[in-house]
Amino acid sequence: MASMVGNKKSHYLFRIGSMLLITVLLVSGCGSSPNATTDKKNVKVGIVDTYTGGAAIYAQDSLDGFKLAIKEIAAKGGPTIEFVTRDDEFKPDKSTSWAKELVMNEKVDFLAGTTNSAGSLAVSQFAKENKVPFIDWGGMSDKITGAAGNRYVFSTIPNTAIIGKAGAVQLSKLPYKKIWLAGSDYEYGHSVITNLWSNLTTLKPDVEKMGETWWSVGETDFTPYINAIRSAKPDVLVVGTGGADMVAFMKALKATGLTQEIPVWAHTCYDPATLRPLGDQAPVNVMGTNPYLSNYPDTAENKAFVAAFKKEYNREPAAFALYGYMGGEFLGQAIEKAGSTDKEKIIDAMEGSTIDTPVGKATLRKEDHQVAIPMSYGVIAKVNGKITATDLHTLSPDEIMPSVDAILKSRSQ
Amino acid sequence: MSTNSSSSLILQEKFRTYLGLGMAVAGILILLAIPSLISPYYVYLLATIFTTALLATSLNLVLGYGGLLHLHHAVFYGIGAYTVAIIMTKTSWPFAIAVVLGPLVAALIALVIGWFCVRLRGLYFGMLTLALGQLVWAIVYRWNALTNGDNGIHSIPVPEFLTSVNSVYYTTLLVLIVSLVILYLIIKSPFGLTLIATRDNPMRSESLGINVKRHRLTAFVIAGFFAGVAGVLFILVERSVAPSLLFWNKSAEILIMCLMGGLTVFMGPTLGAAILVVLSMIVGLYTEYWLLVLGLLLLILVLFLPQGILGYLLKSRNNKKPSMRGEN
Amino acid sequence: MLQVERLKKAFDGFQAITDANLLVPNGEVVAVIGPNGAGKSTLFNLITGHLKADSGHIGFKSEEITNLAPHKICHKGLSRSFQLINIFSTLTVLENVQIAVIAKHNFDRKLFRPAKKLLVEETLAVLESFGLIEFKDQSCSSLSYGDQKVLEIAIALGSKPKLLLLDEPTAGMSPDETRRIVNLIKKLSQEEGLSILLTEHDMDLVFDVAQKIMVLHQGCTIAQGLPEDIRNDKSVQSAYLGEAG
Amino acid sequence: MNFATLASQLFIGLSRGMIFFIVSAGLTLIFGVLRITNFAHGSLYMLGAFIAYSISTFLGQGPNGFWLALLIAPLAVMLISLVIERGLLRFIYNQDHLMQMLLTYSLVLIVGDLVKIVWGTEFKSMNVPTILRGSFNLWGASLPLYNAFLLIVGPVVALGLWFFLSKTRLGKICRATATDREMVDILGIDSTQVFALVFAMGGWLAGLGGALIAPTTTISIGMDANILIYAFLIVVIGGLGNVWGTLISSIIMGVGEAFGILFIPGVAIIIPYIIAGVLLIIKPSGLLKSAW
Repeated sequence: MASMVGNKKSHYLFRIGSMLLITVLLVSGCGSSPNATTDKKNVKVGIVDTYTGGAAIYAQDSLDGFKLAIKEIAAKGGPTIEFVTRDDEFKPDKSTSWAKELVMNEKVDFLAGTTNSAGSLAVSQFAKENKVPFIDWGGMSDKITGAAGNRYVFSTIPNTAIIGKAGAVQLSKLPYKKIWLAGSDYEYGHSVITNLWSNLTTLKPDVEKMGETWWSVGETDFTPYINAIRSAKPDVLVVGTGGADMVAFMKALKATGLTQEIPVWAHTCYDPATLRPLGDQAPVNVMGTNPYLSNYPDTAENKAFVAAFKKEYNREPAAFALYGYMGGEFLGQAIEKAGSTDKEKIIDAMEGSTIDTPVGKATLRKEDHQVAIPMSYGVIAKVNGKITATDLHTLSPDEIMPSVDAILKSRSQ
Repeated sequence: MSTNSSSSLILQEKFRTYLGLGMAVAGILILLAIPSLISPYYVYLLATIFTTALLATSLNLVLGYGGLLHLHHAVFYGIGAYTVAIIMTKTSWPFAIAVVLGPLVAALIALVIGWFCVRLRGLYFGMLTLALGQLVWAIVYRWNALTNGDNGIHSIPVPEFLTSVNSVYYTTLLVLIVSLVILYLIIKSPFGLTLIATRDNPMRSESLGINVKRHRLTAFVIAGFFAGVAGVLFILVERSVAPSLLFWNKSAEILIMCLMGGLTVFMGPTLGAAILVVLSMIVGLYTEYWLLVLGLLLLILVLFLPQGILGYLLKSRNNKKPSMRGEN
Repeated sequence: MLQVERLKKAFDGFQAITDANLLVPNGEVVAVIGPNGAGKSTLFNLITGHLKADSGHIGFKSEEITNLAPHKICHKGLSRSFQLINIFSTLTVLENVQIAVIAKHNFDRKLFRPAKKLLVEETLAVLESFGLIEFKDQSCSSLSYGDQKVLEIAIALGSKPKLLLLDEPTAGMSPDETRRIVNLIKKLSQEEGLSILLTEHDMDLVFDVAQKIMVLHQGCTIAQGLPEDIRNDKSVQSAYLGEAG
Repeated sequence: MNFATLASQLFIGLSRGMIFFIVSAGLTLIFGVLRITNFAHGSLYMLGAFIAYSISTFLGQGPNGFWLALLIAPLAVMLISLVIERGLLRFIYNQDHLMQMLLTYSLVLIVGDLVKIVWGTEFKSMNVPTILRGSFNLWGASLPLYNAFLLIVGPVVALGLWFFLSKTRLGKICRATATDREMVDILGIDSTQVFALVFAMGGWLAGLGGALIAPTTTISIGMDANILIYAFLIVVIGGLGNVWGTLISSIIMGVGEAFGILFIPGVAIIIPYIIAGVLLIIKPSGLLKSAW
């Protein structure tokens, strides 16, 4: 059977016709039973998130937080919230594809997710066009509730605008003038640094940018970057990085001993997700901000949350668990307040609503649907032989939220 | 005896012609009627399949018919999509220009990349397509001002009449059919026959006066053009684009589609695209381990069904009938 | 028709062709003979542009064709067959020859015209003259070895050359099949006036068909002339005897 | 920009190149002898890192843990490679490049998810052994000791490979298989056994690369894709199947990146592609002669 291409005897038309038919039957066969039976009394949330690859850890945390929230709501006699999950593999085109499947087929009332910012933006576009509310608890881009924000998008995760402003507030209290900016070469890194820098130049006009360094996501060897920055001798190195890069970067800080000469700022540097893998190899003299720690703030609410989470999943909650948890709580409260499962009414109820969270009061701002929660700042140091976050303070939401005017202006452009 | 069998053969041929025509018409009729029969999600899914099918078929022009180890075809898909996205969001040019430029820019990039690659053979060709393709990806990923970086471009405006699921469906269907017809004509043209000849035996082709490199480059550019067309369709279907569209694992996905349907059968990639898109959807409903499933599926394909599903079906059909040519 | 002068080619230090000289007059059959490893195939590959010469000249119809790309050389009217069967394995017999005809007419880049009906008459004529017409719709890989070898030559003829190069046209063939090839060569030469350059191991065949013979030994032309002169040439005898001893 | 900066950056670039070399050498060997594009090479590297992590954690993250991990993890990966070769690859040696390539790609997908199932999604980290911790001073620039260690390991591996390939009978057979497979068959050597050996060795090198990089970085799913792109670029630049070409291109890549980071830190991400693009346009078939 040498020839399949050049074989003239069998009839092309016949062949093509039969293939076309096979293909058509195959694909239309799959679409024959779109019977998603939904109990209309319950609200159904479709979660699109990244459950494969390097970012899977965040999706798992936020999902568990969300599950805890809806369980607590139901236990208190509140509305029943159902959910289904879909894995987008960190690919934005998969995110929208699943979002469509969830809305059109699964008939979900709400969408939620997704760790990939590009995915969040793509889903939020779909949400807007189809009037399906979308709770973003994974994408940190400031565009989601900023320039690309709309009535149907809510964010229960502090975005890069907030992180940047918090960092700027922290740094403005310190004497550094010559600043080197660096980060992972992707949206999160760029956005944190851009926001931080614009806020810092407002708060402290005499700062000077010495240069910028950007490394690719997944970089394993940070020594050439650190060595190059060290030779420029800035007062402080400001870093926007996250995920797996964060741990590797901290290791390189320790190995090169950079922080003995130059202090470093990085968001989530003292997060357990960063410090736990590092063990006694964590560098000191690294400062940063953090939205949530399981031991800070040291309040009864936080302790209760940690205990409940631990009981359920046998591990301590990380920040993303809080974001998912808040997503569930805001939704549950809004459904109750709206007294209906009508999406528009729930949106109205969610706008500007406030809930109690482990970190204090959290508000979904009416104007931009961005959650406002306090944030801690501190520095890593060795205390009694143990490397931990010290000198922790709280920044109130008022200090770190971007101005509503600026956001509305960016949307109108 | 011989006249008898030959006349019955002619009858059989005629019958098959009509049957084939009938089936093609039935298929098209079903496709036309489908949006009113199934839920919008499946209409959308079909539009995705059409887009992907065009992409895979365009790859197969160089891969299956040209025998070139083209490992990074998604680049041209992405370029086509990004061209439209950038024109529609950053300029005030009309949609028609964006639609025309999308495939043309893709073809242009294919010309540049192909110009370097056709000088090499076999694995080298493949590795160079991969390297240069990744270079394009890195530029798209990094050029924030133009492409918005890894955030991608979203809410891309398209004309009002192209926004509903059904109109997208019919548009992609129409473009797919037209493109497939053109690609089919190309394969059946002297150019296509010569392309197959350069695949079977490049050295012999050369000594018959065929400029093999130029021929391959032409095929590469044509494939790039149609990948660009698919990229334009992608924009219609999704109205957003991100750099992951031109990362190398996207290209691997297309390769698997071609392999799954059958590299030597014209409709193979279309079938492969349909199967893979549908399967990823169905598997994704039950598990987050779609990639594991895909890996196992690919393993089975390579080991037991290297000629692909359609290739296998055609082969077994031809084997069942005693071949007419063997009697001579 | 074809002149080769002082041609040299080395591979990784091994001098394959040291000094090759050759003249193919118009309308004649010329044979290149020589012991195994004398460089006959290399010489052919140099003439057809598949290899690049280190130095020397190849002229075709008073045109310099040294180191031109193979496809350009073919368009000048020089076509070849190969020692090992070198056909388009997934195509039919008809298509195999059709490719050559299409390329000859520069139709190989036509995109929107069915190939099925293109230049079929001309192709069939070639098949006819080679006795392959009955197999025209068969896949070429289903042919017998002898028929494949004939097809090999037919493909070369498809590009309507002025000069035909045959590299060991009867290698591995039965006596009957060899006879067929001999007749074919004679027919092409006598009836169509084609110039032919061939290499061959079968000396009977060479002295039967060739009007001139060139002897290549260790990459060097040691004799060139009429068959009877070659037969009596001392250096030729020693070259062959040397090999035998 | 003073001398100390340039010198220390050169030093760092060289040590970066060593990891590239160790991983790419395995890939290029497989290229050369088996003529297979092994997409799964990055997965083997990732397995090396994860196995090293598990061994080191099992032994309490102590200094012995690292050395034992460095010894055992590559061997474990070698064993896995052997299973892959004997169980899967050897059935497709007479298929074309594309099939072989897709088979190895299927392993990328499978290993990726299996690692997630076995090790979970959390970021993993293992410690640098005490003796290699901290930094030393070079012309006024302080550099991590571990990079110096890599600069020793890299040349040792290169020397070992050179010794194996040109001084041992087995190595000579490998080289012969790379250049002329038929000849080796004629000599009565079972070339598929050579394939198994080379694939296992390639796996060992990938595993070694993974184990070596493990203490300096985060061990996470996804590290396979990153290294794979580098290794492919390096192997193509060096000349497919040429180990020494790979050594040269690894160093070019490592040092080139280090200086790129120094001079154009804003767009470091595209430096490897620029290096590869320029070199390939100048020498499309690689710096040194391909093995075949």
